[in-house]
Amino acid sequence: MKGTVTYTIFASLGDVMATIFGINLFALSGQLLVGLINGSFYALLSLGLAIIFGLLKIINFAQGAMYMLGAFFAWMALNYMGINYWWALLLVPLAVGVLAILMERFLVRPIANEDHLYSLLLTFGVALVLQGLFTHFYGSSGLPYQIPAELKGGTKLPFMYLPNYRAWIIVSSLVVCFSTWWVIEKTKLGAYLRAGTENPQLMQGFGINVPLITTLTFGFGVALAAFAGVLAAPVYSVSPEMGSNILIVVFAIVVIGGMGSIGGAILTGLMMGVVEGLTKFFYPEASTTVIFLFMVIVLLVKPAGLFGKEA
Amino acid sequence: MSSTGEKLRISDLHAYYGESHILHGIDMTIMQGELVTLLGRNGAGRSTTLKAIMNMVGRRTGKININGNETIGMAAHKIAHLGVGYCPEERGIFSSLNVEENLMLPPNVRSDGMSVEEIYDIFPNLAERRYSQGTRLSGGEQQMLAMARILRTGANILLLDEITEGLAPVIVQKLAEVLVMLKERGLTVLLVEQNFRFAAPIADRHYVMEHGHIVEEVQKHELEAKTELLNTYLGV
Amino acid sequence: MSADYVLETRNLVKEFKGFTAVDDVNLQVERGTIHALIGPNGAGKTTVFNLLTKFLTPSRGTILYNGEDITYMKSAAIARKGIVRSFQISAVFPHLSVLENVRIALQRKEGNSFHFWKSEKVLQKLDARALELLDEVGLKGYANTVTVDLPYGRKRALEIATTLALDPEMLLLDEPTQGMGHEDVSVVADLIKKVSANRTILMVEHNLHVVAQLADKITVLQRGAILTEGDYATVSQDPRVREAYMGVEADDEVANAIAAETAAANAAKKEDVA
Amino acid sequence: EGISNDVVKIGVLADMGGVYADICGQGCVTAVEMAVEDFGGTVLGKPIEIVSADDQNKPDVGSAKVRQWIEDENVDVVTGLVASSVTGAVTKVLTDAKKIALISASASNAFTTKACSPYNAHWTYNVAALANGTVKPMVESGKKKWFFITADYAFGHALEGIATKVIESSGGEVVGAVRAPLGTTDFSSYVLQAQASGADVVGLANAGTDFVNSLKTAAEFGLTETTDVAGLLVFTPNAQALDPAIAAGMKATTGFYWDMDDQTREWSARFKARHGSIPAMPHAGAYSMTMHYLNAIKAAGTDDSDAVMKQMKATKPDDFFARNAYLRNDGRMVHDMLLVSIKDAASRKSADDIYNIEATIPGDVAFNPMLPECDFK
Amino acid sequence: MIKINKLYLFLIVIALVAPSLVYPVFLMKLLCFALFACAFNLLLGFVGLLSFGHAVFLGTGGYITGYLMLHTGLTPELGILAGTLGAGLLGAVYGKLAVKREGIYFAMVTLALAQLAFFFYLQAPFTGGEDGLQGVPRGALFGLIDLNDNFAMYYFVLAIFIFGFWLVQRTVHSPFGQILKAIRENEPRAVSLGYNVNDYKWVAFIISSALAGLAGSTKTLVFQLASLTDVHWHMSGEVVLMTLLGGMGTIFGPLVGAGVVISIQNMLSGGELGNYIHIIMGLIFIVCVLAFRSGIVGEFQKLVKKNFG
Ligand SMILES: Nc1ncnc2c1ncn2[C@@H]1O[C@H](COP(=O)(O)OP(=O)(O)OP(=O)(O)O)[C@@H](O)[C@H]1O
Ligand SMILES: Nc1ncnc2c1ncn2[C@@H]1O[C@H](COP(=O)(O)OP(=O)(O)OP(=O)(O)O)[C@@H](O)[C@H]1O
Ligand SMILES: CC(C)C[C@H](N)C(=O)O
Ligand SMILES: [Mg+2]
Ligand SMILES: [Mg+2]
Repeated sequence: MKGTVTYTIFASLGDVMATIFGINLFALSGQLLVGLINGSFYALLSLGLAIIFGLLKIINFAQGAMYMLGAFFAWMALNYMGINYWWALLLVPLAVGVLAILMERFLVRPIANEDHLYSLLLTFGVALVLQGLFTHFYGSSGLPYQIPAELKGGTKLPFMYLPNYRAWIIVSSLVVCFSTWWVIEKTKLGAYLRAGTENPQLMQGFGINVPLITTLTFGFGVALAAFAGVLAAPVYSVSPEMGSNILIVVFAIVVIGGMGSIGGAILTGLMMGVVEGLTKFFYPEASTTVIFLFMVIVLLVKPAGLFGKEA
Repeated sequence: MSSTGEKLRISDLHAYYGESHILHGIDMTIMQGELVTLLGRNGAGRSTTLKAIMNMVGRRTGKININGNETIGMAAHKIAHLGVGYCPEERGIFSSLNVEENLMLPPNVRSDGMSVEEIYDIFPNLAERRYSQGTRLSGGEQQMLAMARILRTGANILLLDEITEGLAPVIVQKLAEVLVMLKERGLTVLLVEQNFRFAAPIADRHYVMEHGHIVEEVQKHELEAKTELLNTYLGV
Repeated sequence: MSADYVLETRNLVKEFKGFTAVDDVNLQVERGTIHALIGPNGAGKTTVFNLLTKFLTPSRGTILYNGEDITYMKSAAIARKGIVRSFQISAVFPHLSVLENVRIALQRKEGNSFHFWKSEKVLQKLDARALELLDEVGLKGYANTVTVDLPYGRKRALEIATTLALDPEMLLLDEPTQGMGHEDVSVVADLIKKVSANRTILMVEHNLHVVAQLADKITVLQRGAILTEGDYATVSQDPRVREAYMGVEADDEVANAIAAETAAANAAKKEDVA
Repeated sequence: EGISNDVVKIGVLADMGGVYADICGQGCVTAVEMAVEDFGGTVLGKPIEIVSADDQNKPDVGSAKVRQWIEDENVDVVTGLVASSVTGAVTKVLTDAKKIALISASASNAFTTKACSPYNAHWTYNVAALANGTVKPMVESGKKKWFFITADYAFGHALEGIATKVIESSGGEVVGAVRAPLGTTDFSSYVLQAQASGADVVGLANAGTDFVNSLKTAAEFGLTETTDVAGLLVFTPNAQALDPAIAAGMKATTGFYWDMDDQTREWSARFKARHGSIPAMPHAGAYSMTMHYLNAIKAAGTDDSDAVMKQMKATKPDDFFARNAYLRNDGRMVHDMLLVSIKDAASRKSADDIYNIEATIPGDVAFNPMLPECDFK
Repeated sequence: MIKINKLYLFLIVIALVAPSLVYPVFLMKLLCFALFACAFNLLLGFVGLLSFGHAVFLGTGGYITGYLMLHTGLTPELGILAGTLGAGLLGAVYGKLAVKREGIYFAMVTLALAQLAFFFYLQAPFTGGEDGLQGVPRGALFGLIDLNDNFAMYYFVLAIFIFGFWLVQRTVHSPFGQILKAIRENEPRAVSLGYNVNDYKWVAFIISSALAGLAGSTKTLVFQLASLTDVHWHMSGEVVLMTLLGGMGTIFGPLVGAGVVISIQNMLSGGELGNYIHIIMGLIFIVCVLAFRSGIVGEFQKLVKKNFG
């Protein structure tokens, strides 16, 4: 039996479609891969949120705006300074990270001891301002950004044409996510981060410069979003709205995953991308809502989230 | 800077949590190798005194000289590096780290801290549970871990807040031995204690606090004479 | 006649990933007594407590309450059956008045807690009972104080008053005197004594003075298992207990002090009986 | 009767900061201002005043504003009007109050069909013109099998629906369609579905950023190489935002192109000097219809809505925008539309040089005939 | 006590004469949003729950009322009642889910649930999608009073607002409100006293969502339109802003906040500044959070306390 299926698949490498139970397997694989690409963005964004949440206990509502900023900075770097994509991929997250550091220092820190709902509202305000500013100066139609020449073209897979740039998105974001995970879970610095998350004051007492670590962590978490923004610039149009659209979905993902662990944030992000891809294939009408529905189910059966620690 | 003289000198220390003024001008001096206790009722401000030394309160004024360095304007994270080890009242064990990670967490501030073996020797429970998640330990085990953690860093000025709390009498006795041993090694200890019976035999001196003031200083040899006084302050 | 047990455990076991924290414990708490659980650190006392109050589920064994199997009941259900646990963390409503604190507890039985259309004035009829309870713990004079402003020991007393408002049949106290100064320790100890009338109390306590003064029966746990049981005099003379818990060379002074207190306590008890 | 309240007040309702801001936002205000200035600033000796407001593309915001304009501020006419949803709500309010709506940017053909009113004047273009202009010739040239990627809301549905009718009546067939929510950023799975459908043409029944994003993705996944992709509604700012390599050769229907002749270039240069970018079709339409409205007041000697409307329908608009134009009794302004194709990078002389004009589509071919029930005399 | 009563009397008199001084539709809008903000404040200010998706209840009330008024010819009071109940029902479902999480998670869950509903309303045929439900008739109150008259409509809206406002006050000062207070003060303790805190939060959530629905239903009648704006997350953000700016947990804060925000929007929507609306809203958020956490009413109360208390 097994052999027959394999045979069928190989035999159909031409234009015969491989179908099982009436499902077009090639189309399905295509959608899965596309889902993984989206999942890469979700993973980067929810990882950034998780890192920031870990140390500062705040949800950075401006994370979407920072993602938007990443894309815009890449565009501006190219158009005003002639900085190409590859440099932008390195420099833009740094620049946005620096902005984030200023934001942490002058806006977030003064209210660090207040109810964390305030920082949520504060970052929400920042998001509105940033989005408003870019709409004001650049309009809302979106700006074009070219795919870098090195990554133009694509590879013909048996089931779809995979643009090289999309492959690059998956690879680069997985590398970044995994490295981040490794640093946090497996190194001494990571131990400081994890401990600082729980009791920053005591860590200070042990002689660790927690405010510095906090600031840098905030910067890094935001830089991840900016990195995602630069990655997104060539494939989605660079527009002021791009951040708020994706952020709410990422929030749902965070609720599903549960902020319990760094690895959890990454995995949930990728997983939800795939779930969305599958939905687009089987029942496209629900593709906008499927992640939220998934969240509802998780809330019902595992309120703390898939990777969350019980309260 | 003398290696034998004053290790800690506090003058006119005021501390605040937000609006509330907790310490009202504390003065104290501790010499090297001394073990001094801070006595007082709940809420007298003893823990706050330790926290103020560590710059962990909202705001503080006055002078705090540690090992010859004025620290009132110093960032909190720099203080430990002057050789100070702080064991907080609420233990502060990290749940995202296991026992051994917790133990290894604080950076060494000096080179001659206790070795891990030595520590496991004193607290066998910890050795047994070394790969357990930090906060899965029992209350008393967490207390041991909190204490062990700073012994490892080589700090030579120890600020210890209620370290016998929740410990079985056997362990309390062991701790007393450890403190005496540390003292003999030349470490300086400022101990906040409720358990007067624990503190009395090992301390060189006692400060008594009330409402954020130091109201009495009692030398070891005066204990007997001042028992009455202590009783009225502490309700022993 | 066999003794009247409020609470019993049979072969209670709790394992954490291959580590046995509670090992085959058969505990019997007699009605109307103060029963203390002591033992070295990590012996499993808190775990037993958590099993009894359903914060943890047993790996094996049964828990009986008034003969009824409550092993798998939820914690809220147990509270309604009359087993109430007090916490170490300051368990008060800080910005409500002392009176309101107690009233919140009394309100539950009123059945009007979901009545959002009524005026809160309907709650005034609970004031009398609340004041009574406050009086019992010596807080009557503080009824209108905002709770944050109470001294530590008084908060503790308030917490107990609130707990009593639930009219529990059985109280579980985990280290009730932890972190208290001597003065407060004796206040709280007296209070426990006082409220133990018509109730059963099970407590974990490291303060041997308190244990000696209060406990009718003591169970000593070690490495998850029961080492020995009995009244203070018996237990404290047991060499195994002295080695594992109290320390071999228990300071004579302390020992004497304890002995004296025990004697006094026993004397007092006898007077009560007479 | 003269001028009510001794002033002609024109309200410009547009999207000042949203997704259509570049299409008809501040630019529409500028265009109306230019019309008033060119007209001389007064009519029948009374001043002409302009008020403007942001509808944020929200029907409730727009209709509340217009209600207030009429009830509280004596506004005589409302122009601009972008998102069809807003326009629908606003025209209801205006009709109730017997005030004229001059619609420049909305796409829906409802305002002259099922929601027609004697007080509506719909200028620049509509979905029917788009379908007739772009889709019909393609089907007739042999591209029979169509697949749609449609913006999942009223506008997209309308566009897809009317295009489908055109396709079927021209002998083509629609082999499938996906509905992508407004503001979708990732079109890749829709593009994959389009690819799998085996269609000759993939029609993009969307607009603005949706159009740009879907086309980019189509190019990225190689769809543009194997299949024709047709943008059904392309505004110049969107065309400018696209990489010429992707967009080159694509055909589109438009009501106006700045570089058509000297007349359009003259006006467009003035507009660009004030606004900073070349005019998109709604800008030109806004100018044209304001001008026509003011001329009608002058001719009628009053700003009474019924009289002015009658006058507007009686005289043919004729300016750089309105060619071979007349305002039909149903309120549809019928004029020549343009079939354009997007230039490749090499043949562009400047950033603004984006279209080749392929053909002129006569108004009566572009717009559907009037419905009898909407024939307001 | 007497002072408070005098204040109320004064406010009511102002409310009664206001429509002859100010454009009544503006006043009605203000009252609708003030009611919405009061409903929201019940959750945020008195239970400590930040719902970031409250617009969904405003919109749901509006859609239900709009649909019924358009298609069944119900009288306005019944239409509003239906909208209110519908929103309360949705609140019951969403609340049940949301109270499973706390703090920031609660905010995210409510936001996500609201987004779910948003997409549903966007696609569902009966809402008219982007167009919304247009031309909703105001009808005649009890079949008697024609509400097409702005003045009649105004007094009807005022009555609804006063009822809603009263209900919020009553809830806060009820036996139920006592428990809410206790939960906000020390949730674990409330649990240990045997209160099933999630049920209490849930009931509060339902009351709040039903009142938000009432506001939405009323608003739909006033503007004769129900649209996606009212279910969009921007609207949820706006009500947070109103409450924060006015003073959360205060009685009059939501009213003042709604007044200020609506007025600012009104001012901006006219001129050049329309562009800046999000920037300005964002800045107000930032300033409020950094320097002004008690809001206008809260700061005012502090001032009074300092100088006269
Ligand atoms: N974080 C804080 N914020 C505000 N007030 C505080 C804080 N921590 C302590 N206090 C107050 O400061 C005073 C002194 O507290 P401190 O903890 O120093 O007392 P203590 O002598 O150590 O007593 P305890 O036996 O309770 O530990 C008390 O009145 C306490 O309520
Ligand atoms: N959740 C858990 N997972 C793993 N081990 C646990 C867990 N909880 C407790 N333990 C272990 O079980 C043992 C018993 O713990 P328990 O807290 O019951 O002790 P205890 O008698 O209350 O001690 P103490 O007097 O120090 O409070 C300890 O060794 C502890 O490390
Ligand atoms: C401006 C355009 C893109 C048309 C708009 N979407 C409408 O609904 O009519
Ligand atoms: Mg203390
Ligand atoms: Mg314990």
